[in-house]
Amino acid sequence: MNAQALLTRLRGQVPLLVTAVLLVSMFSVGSVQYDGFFSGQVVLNLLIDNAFLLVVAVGMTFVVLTGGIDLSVGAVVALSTMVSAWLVEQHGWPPLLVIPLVLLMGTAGGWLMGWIIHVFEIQPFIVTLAGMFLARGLCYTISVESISITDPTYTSMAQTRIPLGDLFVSPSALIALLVVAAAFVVLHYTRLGRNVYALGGSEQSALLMGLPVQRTKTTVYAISGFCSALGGVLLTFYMLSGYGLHAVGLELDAIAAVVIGGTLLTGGSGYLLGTLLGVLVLGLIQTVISFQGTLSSWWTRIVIGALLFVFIVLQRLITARRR
Amino acid sequence: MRQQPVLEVRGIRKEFPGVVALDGVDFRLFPGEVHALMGENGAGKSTLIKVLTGVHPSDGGEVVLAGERVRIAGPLQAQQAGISTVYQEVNLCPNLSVAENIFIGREPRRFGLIDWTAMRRRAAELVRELELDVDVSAPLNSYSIAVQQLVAIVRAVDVSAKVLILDEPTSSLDRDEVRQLFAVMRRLRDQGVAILFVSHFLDQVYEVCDRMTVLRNGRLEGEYLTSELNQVELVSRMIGAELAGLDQLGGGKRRERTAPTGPAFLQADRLTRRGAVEPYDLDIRPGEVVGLAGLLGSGRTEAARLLFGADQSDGGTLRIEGAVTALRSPRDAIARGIAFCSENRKTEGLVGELTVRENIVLALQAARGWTRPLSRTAQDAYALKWIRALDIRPGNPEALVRNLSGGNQQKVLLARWLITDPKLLILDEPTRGIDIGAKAEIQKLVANLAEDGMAVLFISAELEEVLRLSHRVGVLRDHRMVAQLDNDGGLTPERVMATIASGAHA
Amino acid sequence: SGSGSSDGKKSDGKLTIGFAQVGAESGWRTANTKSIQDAAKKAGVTLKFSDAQQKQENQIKAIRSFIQQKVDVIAFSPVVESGWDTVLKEAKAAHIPVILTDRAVDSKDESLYVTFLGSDFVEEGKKAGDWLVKEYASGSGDVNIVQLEGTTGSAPANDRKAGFADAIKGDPKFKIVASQTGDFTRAKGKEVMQAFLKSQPKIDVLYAHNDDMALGAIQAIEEAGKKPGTDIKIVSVDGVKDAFTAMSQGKINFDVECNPLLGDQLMDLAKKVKAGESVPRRIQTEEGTFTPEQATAALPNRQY
Amino acid sequence: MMSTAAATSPVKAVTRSRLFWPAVVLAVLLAANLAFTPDFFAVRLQGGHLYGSLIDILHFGAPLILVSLGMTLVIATGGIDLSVGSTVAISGALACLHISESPDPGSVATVLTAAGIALGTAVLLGAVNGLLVAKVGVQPIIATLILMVAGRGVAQLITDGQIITVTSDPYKLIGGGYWLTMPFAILLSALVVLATVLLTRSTALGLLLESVGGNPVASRLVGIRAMRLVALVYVFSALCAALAGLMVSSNVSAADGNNAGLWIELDAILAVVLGGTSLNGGRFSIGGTVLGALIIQTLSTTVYTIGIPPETTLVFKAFVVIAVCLIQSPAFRAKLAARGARARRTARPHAAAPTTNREVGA
Ligand SMILES: Nc1ncnc2c1ncn2[C@@H]1O[C@H](COP(=O)(O)OP(=O)(O)OP(=O)(O)O)[C@@H](O)[C@H]1O
Ligand SMILES: Nc1ncnc2c1ncn2[C@@H]1O[C@H](COP(=O)(O)OP(=O)(O)OP(=O)(O)O)[C@@H](O)[C@H]1O
Ligand SMILES: [Mg+2]
Ligand SMILES: [Mg+2]
Repeated sequence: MNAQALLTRLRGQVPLLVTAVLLVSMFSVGSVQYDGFFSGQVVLNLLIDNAFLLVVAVGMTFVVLTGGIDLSVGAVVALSTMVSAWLVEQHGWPPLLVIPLVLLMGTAGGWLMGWIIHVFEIQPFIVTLAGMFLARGLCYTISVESISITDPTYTSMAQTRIPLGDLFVSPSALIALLVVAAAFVVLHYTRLGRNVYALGGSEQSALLMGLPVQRTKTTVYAISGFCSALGGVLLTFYMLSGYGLHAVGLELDAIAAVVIGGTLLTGGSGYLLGTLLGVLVLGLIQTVISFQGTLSSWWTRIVIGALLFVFIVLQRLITARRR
Repeated sequence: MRQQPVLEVRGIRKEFPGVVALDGVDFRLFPGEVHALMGENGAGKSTLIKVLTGVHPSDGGEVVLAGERVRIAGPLQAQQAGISTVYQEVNLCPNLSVAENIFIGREPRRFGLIDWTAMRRRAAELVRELELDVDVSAPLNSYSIAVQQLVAIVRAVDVSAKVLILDEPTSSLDRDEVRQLFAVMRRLRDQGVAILFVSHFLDQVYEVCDRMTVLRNGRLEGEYLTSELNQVELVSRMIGAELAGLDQLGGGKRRERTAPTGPAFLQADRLTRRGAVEPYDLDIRPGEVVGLAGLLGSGRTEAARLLFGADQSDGGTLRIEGAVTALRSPRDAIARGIAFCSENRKTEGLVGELTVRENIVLALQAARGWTRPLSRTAQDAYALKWIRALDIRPGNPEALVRNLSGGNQQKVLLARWLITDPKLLILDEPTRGIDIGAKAEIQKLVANLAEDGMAVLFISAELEEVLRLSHRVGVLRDHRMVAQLDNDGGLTPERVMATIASGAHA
Repeated sequence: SGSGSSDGKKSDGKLTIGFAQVGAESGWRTANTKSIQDAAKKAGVTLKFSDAQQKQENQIKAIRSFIQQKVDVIAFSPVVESGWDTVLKEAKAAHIPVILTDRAVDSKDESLYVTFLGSDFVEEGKKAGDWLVKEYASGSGDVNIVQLEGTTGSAPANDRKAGFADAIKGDPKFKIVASQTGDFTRAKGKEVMQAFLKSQPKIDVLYAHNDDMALGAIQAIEEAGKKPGTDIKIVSVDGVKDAFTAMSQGKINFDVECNPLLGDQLMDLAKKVKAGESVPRRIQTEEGTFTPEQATAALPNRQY
Repeated sequence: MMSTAAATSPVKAVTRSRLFWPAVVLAVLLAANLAFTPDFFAVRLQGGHLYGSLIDILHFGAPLILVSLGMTLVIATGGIDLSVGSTVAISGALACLHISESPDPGSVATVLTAAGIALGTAVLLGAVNGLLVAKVGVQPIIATLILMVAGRGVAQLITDGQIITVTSDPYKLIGGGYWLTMPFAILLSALVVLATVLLTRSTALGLLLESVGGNPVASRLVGIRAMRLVALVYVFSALCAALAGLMVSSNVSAADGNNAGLWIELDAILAVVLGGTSLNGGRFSIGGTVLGALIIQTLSTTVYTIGIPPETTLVFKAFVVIAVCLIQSPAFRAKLAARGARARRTARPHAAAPTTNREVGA
């Protein structure tokens, strides 16, 4: 019976394994195809360049697992960069005050959206879309121009390279991995995490089982808000600027990463590590494109689409056959 | 019973748009008693329970818990106040494992983190107590509705509350499981827990309950000691009319009929599906009712699904009207005149958002294809005919199905398949949650359909019902068809049970 | 496959440029891309081209991958001014010179790039405004202006708006009575103009941040029964071929050119930079302004 | 939260109708415009055309209505179609390319061929989406995301990154022309809406779609060909989007591969949701969707006419969207009503004797 249990649990991981294997094969193809592709730094760059996306996608995973969606993440990221730049550069606030403030702001915004969604029973799509409008709009009310950051704390966060032998990572990448680890623990080893899954399985049942549905929902959106704000902070490190047009369409990338990672958009089923893989898939596609270096603008899009297509279809077919 | 009631409601009123579900209902529950809540389908039993536990806000009246007036805002608050509930439809999370479903919200923790090992171990222990053999780390939706019902019970019982509410917990359980459940209930009662029990099985009620409260049309009919009200009187209180005798309700004596002979409509020959049913043979002739008996999880549903193309068989042959047929989908089966009324009305049966009318015509419409719509008049005619025939309440064909009481939903599901006028009707627990008046009607209906030449495969956890209707009974055990017994009048529930127990051909 | 082979490439004497383009958001941008690609082919330069789909992060990633691929020169059109320091420092550390095209960056560290080749959006707005001031120098009544802005927050929109405002601010008779974003597209330009025509009782001048919006607005004006260029004067920026056609029909009164064809100039610059020659810090592309007459004359050999 | 269809009085029947609240919202928005532009409702005949803000709203709303229409059916099956924007761009690009390359761009035959090419391609694109979702079992959002990304590239490939300008009167008619004094686009989308209503409601298609979206498992067991239906719905959505693409490009006589239909998928989804169709699938309302699309278009027009500066447009939109949702939310109205009732009760002098209510666990 224990072996059987192990088997069922393993079966649950098949999609994850398939995704990982596909990812590795894609990397191998890239290495054969392009000079300089097969290097540890390329892999680490995936993390460095996508740290903010990873953090945002982790938050999105929570929301999607409950069967919701958060369209506001990209705009909240932009707003976070904007507020950081504005306060630090134009008002001279210390970064150590600004960063917690921005995180708090994101969390509160997310919490509020979750509250509206639950209490007034409005579809998450609309509420977070309004949140997206609001956050972007607030960016422009601060400034329509981009604001550069020259603050030493930010620049050192941006330019610090933590050596790993010959290679290096950025602090942001480490922060992102830390977030993944923390989220993993929360999802799999705390009641909150299990409530998230329950809510996604059936909200009605979760309510009747006496689970704290409202609290879970608001928390989940608050987490997504927090992750977006943190993503914004990481993006600020990355870009050293605040700008209202940062992270346009990031919500779709985040959702795509979550879904590619095997999480069901209808909620209740998915893996956090899948999201990590999803982000890597998107990043790797981007890397392949830039290594190719001969694609015109439209071919870039077509090839991104085609690679995504091949990946998704293979992933589906292999997992389907295994069952 | 001098004590103070642990739970008391006074003058509870609940209105839904267009329906008064509860109208001034009083109700008391004492510690250490098992109390039955009785009434026809749609009488308001489940609604009372939902109001009590805060799922629906009440429109009037008060709830007194241990002497204090309370306002219970939701199931969470109810649980915190010591009321543990199993609602009528299985309300668990299908995506989570059995163990999680039992413990979610109160998972054992170590250092603040969930202790998975402990959780699985304790879940396995609890499940074993009910003599259930399930893998607690498998997802809940890999189990049949009966198992899910038991898991819900295990969860509720383990909460160790002051008040335990069970809304039709036995609707798909077989005798053994019911016996085990009752043992648990008695033990809890003796520990001073107050238990509210809803069931349409009068025998069960008389076996385990001390007192009962009868509802009729959302109104309180009265509160009685079980010992002071016999079954006939109870039923007349429930339906509000005098009855000549119980016999009428029980569907009368078993019909004396000779089994039809002639070519089989459907023949399964060593039909099998790995992990679901071992190879089995089965013939069903037009005009014949074949029953399937077996314990919970014995594979009756799985066997039936193969005959409908709901699952693909991976061995054996199926002949329909003599021709070898591979059913690739339910659609294939329907095209050949087969209908399948599934046991799980919530997930596999009804479309909750659609109206009663739409749900009733759905199968017929699907068979006709979208280009040949049933006219609205025809739809209304079908809907009204079966609303009347099965006494579906409320009798409004435009009511949303998800707002109907459980029993009435079941009737809608049945109506859906009856209007397709199939050659073979597969009924999997068709009377689940149906009150005894309607049950008799349905049994009569099935018998009449068979007499008119329909082949019927009848699956029910209630053995008496199977025997009353069937010409022949297939017995399953551990996913294997162990016997087919002719029901020529001499077949008794005991003999079937013995067959199941011995697992040998009788 | 190893990283060493890029050295082999260098030895064949061919120059490799990594060019990180903003995207392909407009016909102007496409002409810009095409000019660079054609010029590279002509000059025998290996071009690593990357399209950022209007995202700064993508551009940064592209530049990183150019560094990884050890190109000889990196050139890019920044999506925005700010936020380039980190990646440019990396380029500097790898000893790869950087050329900015189209638009500058606001970095304090001047050593991060060698030169800037491109247009000045503020100047373009100013030119448009100056023309207007001259055009209405004699009149005394109010001049009601409606403005079709580019994508909110985008650099050309911000700068063309600022330059224009700056030029007309001296005379209070110039009133911008309505200003909305038309997202640089024809469809939006038409839609917004149509609304303006209904909500504004009197419109004298339309200033559009690019030709596409102006072309959309012209249709709206015509549908409202007015004559574009006569009833409502139109000033626009870019100078694409369709706008020249419209000008030759008298529908646009003044167009400020924003030249996308800087491919040849870029290749020259890159070669010089690689060869170690000194180049000016800032090179303005050759850009003119056009009146209908000039446009009619120039129309036949307009390339984009 | 729930309601039985039993309507007790005509008034209640109206307020309970799913179209009631979207209609109220639309009316309020239109009325708000009137405050700023007194002749907002004025429609006059000018040069043989109807001319006025209301006509503009319908005119510019027409493509959105079409796209939302397709989206409604997709959402009814529990799916979503992100690729509509790209399809809009591709269809416009194909049609304009064909016309601009044909020797006789002004002939009706050329335009019909062009439209045929565009719509035919759309069928193909829709079929790809449909197959991915129904047959391969890819989640709709990701299946259509593929085409959303690649499709725009394809559109640009077709136009070579340029804007293709066409001069063709018959083509101009589709999106920019007039017929019987009305913009042809309005008539065309009205026709398609009508046809779709007929198609779904006078055949069984609507019922079957709602069933598939409401409970896919049960639908399979009643013998509905869910796969085929789902695939078809994506084809339909692509067709609607392609038609919208013809309109958009015809209206400005140009095809813009990059910008045509950009972000229209979000607007379309928003229109569907505002119209009262749940993103979870099941019940759908085409009338609601049309109202939803008109609400969105009116909102843009409002922004232009009352002169909201572009920097604050989004903030304004955010508040309007939230206000609209709150008005439409039964839960919000119920809470408001309850609060009102409580206020009235406490205001009454003979309030019920104070009770010692204890909130359990609260
Ligand atoms: N959410 C709801 N909306 C509208 N009507 C409802 C709702 N819930 C229940 N009802 C109606 O209230 C009445 C009582 O239903 P209830 O579920 O309490 O019956 P019940 O006694 O439990 O019946 P059963 O034995 O069939 O389970 C029924 O007429 C039902 O249609
Ligand atoms: N010992 C068991 N007890 C309970 N369920 C089991 C057991 N063994 C297997 N199962 C699972 O329960 C299901 C039983 O199949 P099926 O639904 O056909 O049974 P059934 O005879 O119709 O019983 P019921 O519907 O009353 O549970 C299968 O999915 C099977 O995996
Ligand atoms: Mg009930
Ligand atoms: Mg069964």
